[in-house]
Amino acid sequence: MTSVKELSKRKDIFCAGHRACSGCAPAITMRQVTLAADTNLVAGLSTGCMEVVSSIYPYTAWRSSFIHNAFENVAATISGVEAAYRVLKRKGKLSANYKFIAFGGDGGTYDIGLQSLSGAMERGHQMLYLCYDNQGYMNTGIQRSSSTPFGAATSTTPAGVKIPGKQQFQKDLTEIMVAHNLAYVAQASIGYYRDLNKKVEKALAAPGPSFINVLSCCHRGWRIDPADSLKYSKLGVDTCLWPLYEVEDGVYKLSMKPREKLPLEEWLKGQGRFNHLFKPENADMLKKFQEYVDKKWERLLWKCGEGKEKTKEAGK
Amino acid sequence: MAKRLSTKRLALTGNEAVAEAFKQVNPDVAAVFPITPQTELMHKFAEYVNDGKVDTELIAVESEHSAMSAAVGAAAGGVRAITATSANGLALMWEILYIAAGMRLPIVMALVNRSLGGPLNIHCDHGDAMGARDAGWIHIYSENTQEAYDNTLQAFRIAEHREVMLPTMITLDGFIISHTTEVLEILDDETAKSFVGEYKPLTSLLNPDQPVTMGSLALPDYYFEHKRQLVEGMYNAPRVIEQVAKEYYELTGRQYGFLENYRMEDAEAAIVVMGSAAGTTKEVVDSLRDRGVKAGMIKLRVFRPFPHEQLANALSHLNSVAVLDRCISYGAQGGPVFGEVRSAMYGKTIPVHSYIYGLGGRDLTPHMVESAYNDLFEGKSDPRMRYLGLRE
Amino acid sequence: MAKLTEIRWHARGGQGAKTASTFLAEAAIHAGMYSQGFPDYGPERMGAPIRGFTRISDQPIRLHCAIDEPDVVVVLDDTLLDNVDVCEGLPETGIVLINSHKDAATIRSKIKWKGKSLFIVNASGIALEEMGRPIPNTPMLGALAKISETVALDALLEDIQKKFAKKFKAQVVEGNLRSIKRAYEEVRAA
Amino acid sequence: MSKLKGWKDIPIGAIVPHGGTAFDYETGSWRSFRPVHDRDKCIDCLDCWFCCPDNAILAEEGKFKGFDMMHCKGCGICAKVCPPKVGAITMKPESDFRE
Repeated sequence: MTSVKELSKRKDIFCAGHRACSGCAPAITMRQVTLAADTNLVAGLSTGCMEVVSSIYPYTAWRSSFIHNAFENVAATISGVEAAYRVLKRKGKLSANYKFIAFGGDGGTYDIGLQSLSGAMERGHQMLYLCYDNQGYMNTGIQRSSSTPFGAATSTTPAGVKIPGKQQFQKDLTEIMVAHNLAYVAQASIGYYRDLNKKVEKALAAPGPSFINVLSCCHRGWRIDPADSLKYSKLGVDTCLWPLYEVEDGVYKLSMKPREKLPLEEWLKGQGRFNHLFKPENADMLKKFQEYVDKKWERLLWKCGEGKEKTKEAGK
Repeated sequence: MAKRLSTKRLALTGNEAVAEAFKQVNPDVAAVFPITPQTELMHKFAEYVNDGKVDTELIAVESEHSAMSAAVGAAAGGVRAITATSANGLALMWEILYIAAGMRLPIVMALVNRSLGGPLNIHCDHGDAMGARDAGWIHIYSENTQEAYDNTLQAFRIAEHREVMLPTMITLDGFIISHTTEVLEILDDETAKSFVGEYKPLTSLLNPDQPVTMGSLALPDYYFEHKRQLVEGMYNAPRVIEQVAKEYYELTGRQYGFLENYRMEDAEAAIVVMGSAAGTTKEVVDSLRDRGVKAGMIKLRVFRPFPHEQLANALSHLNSVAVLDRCISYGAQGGPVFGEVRSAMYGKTIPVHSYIYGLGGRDLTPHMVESAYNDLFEGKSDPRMRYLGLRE
Repeated sequence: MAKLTEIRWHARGGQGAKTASTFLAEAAIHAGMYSQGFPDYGPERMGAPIRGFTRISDQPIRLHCAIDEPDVVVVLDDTLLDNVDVCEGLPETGIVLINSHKDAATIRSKIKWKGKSLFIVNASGIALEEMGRPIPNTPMLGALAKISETVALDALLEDIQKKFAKKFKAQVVEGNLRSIKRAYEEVRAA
Repeated sequence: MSKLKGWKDIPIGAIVPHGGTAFDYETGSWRSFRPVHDRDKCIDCLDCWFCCPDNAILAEEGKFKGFDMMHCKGCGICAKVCPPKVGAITMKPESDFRE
């Protein structure tokens, strides 16, 4: 793992002058991930916040080669570039080495881009797919995605009198990617950036396609103070809603076990999108959410070989 | 007569003919997904890949949307990229067709024409290509297996020309051409290769000396200018299409242009048609001529860019014209080709009639074509679309 | 004036009519003629009645439509005669070739056509004896070579041999060639 | 980049032929708070550099060097990631620095 001091000697790939919101956590994710690459890089982005803020013609925040195609097809697009690379190498027409990273938000990854992602991973293109998961379609005005947490208020799941926010739990995309038998799969958070950095380096060195799902708060969508973007990305981990783990060759490994597992409320409170959950009439929802998180956490511990006797039950 | 190089005379289907041309071109990346009636084209090409006859990277994607997306990625990576599809496959690509053109990537695609449904139908009509007529692609139609092969080779030269830089689709009628074994004369591999030439990309993501951003977001301050540039590519295309056809003629003796004028010199009435129906129409013209009827035909080879001026000149001496469309534009005055032809004829007083034929693979027989000529020569006038081979 | 022969094939899916219509076209093209071979495509699977078409000419062929008024009709399965009007559009001057072990009178009674040139050959029987499988398409090509001016037997044998040698064992190739020759000899006017 | 170019004068395909041109785009004017650095307290851990969404913290030879005020949007993340015991960065209203 490269130290921050060493990294600071590198030139940023995702450079200043992009037009992300002040305090944007996904922008930090883009910066840190591309800094870790440290090689010739082709980055691709699905349509979304990070794409629109970084490549407004005639400006580009990308110092590496960069391609945007559409919302749902960044994995297929990078498949094509990677195939072009392989053929050029094979024919001796290119001497430089390249790495490939496809970036997508949760909308472009969990939802509309899932088919393209699954196809590219199954075909085994040598690329890292990195999802910056901010739990909603933030670029289009904060609508629900299948990554939006239970209870959250979004533009399409408002905290109504009859239906208070989103009624479904998050899709577990990381698990879906584990089922693709990839060389490397990991869950990370921008709140734990040293862990993220380590994982990106690992993923880029993996012999085959890799996938990292990074919790990257959107302060506008989560309705928090921009300066707290990292704090809430971290609290997601500390409450075990978003555990940090990695799966190499099918073997689960917990990256970090919180010293003290915080109650979910610690993450929920202060986020405007969950305000309504603290009303007395929604107490059941809070309880249900906490139970869900506990169960998933126990199951993960069991998968990572850290489960207690009783958690073995949970794993079944 | 142009000099004729050594050629090989084969018996191949339209799909095999295009695969043969692709084999000779030996593209760098092929993104493929099956759909009837295109499927056999890529089967054949996959055989070439797996038998080591080409050194193409074959990406067997999970949808046509990803096929076009991967082709965009590959072309952006600075290599020659191809794909092929039909009907619903093209419809699924639709979004990315515009992006490929907007990014000025010279992807070559074989489109085996098939109806779009519903109801579901796997047979030929031109509704698929017509849906994509404004996507910024060059569209070249083929009458038979030979033309499908010839057009494929020429497509690379046209698409990749520096002043054009537009993706190009060559079309062949589903089943009628794609699955019909016919005589095919092919160039020897070396001649074909040198005709098409080495690919040199204008821009590449894989140039370590110059990282580039492709697919940027253009706001109202620049989007319009980028679209105007694309129009310029289309404006430049005719010159290039003609130049490429001329060189191809010198190699093969086979003549290509925007139009094929068949017995038009002293014709009094003519049919304008595209694709395989042109052959059947020629037979009808001959039999009418045997009876002293001055019939002519114009086969339209290139639909985009549309040769308005050439067509208007070719039709200017006639008494009447019928346009046969293998596609309906619902709610319009006629089929899409009709609309273009009538627009080209603006200011002239020659009546132009719209006929729709062959939807969903309905056979176009010589009798049907003859009935359209009879209408023209009898001076029957009907401002509405008419149909050939439709049961009332 | 072009000399065009149009052949329509009738069979059940799986009996090789598509292949036969294409083989004949290929053989004709390789013998220096112009030809087209194409089937009627549909979702029909094995067993359903299907059609195939072959055009052969000494001039380039421009027609691209189905054959409604054939010069020759070839039927690969005589059970079709009960429910398909195989001779539809065939003029009385045309030719009909049917794969059957039945006698001429029985066959005549099953078709509406009144022309003279009806031929019968037991192609399935020949195929079974020579190749161990009752696939009638290649022997039917042999019979067709005898009764029509489509492609010469030698040209057909040469073409099939070249084509099959790439794909099949010598035993299979030989069996096919023997079947073609036998059908050529055994086809009879009915 | 000030004057908008006509269609004949821009590369085709909306390609941006050089990397990092966004660096010329000023985002510093978005700022309503400004980070202020205390050299005496700073331990040069560079977490602020690593976590700045806008690459607006300058580092040299592994040490904190200053802010890039042309790009700093004033989010305050740097002040938050600065270890609590260090507290080398504080956020001050931008108006304090303007005439």
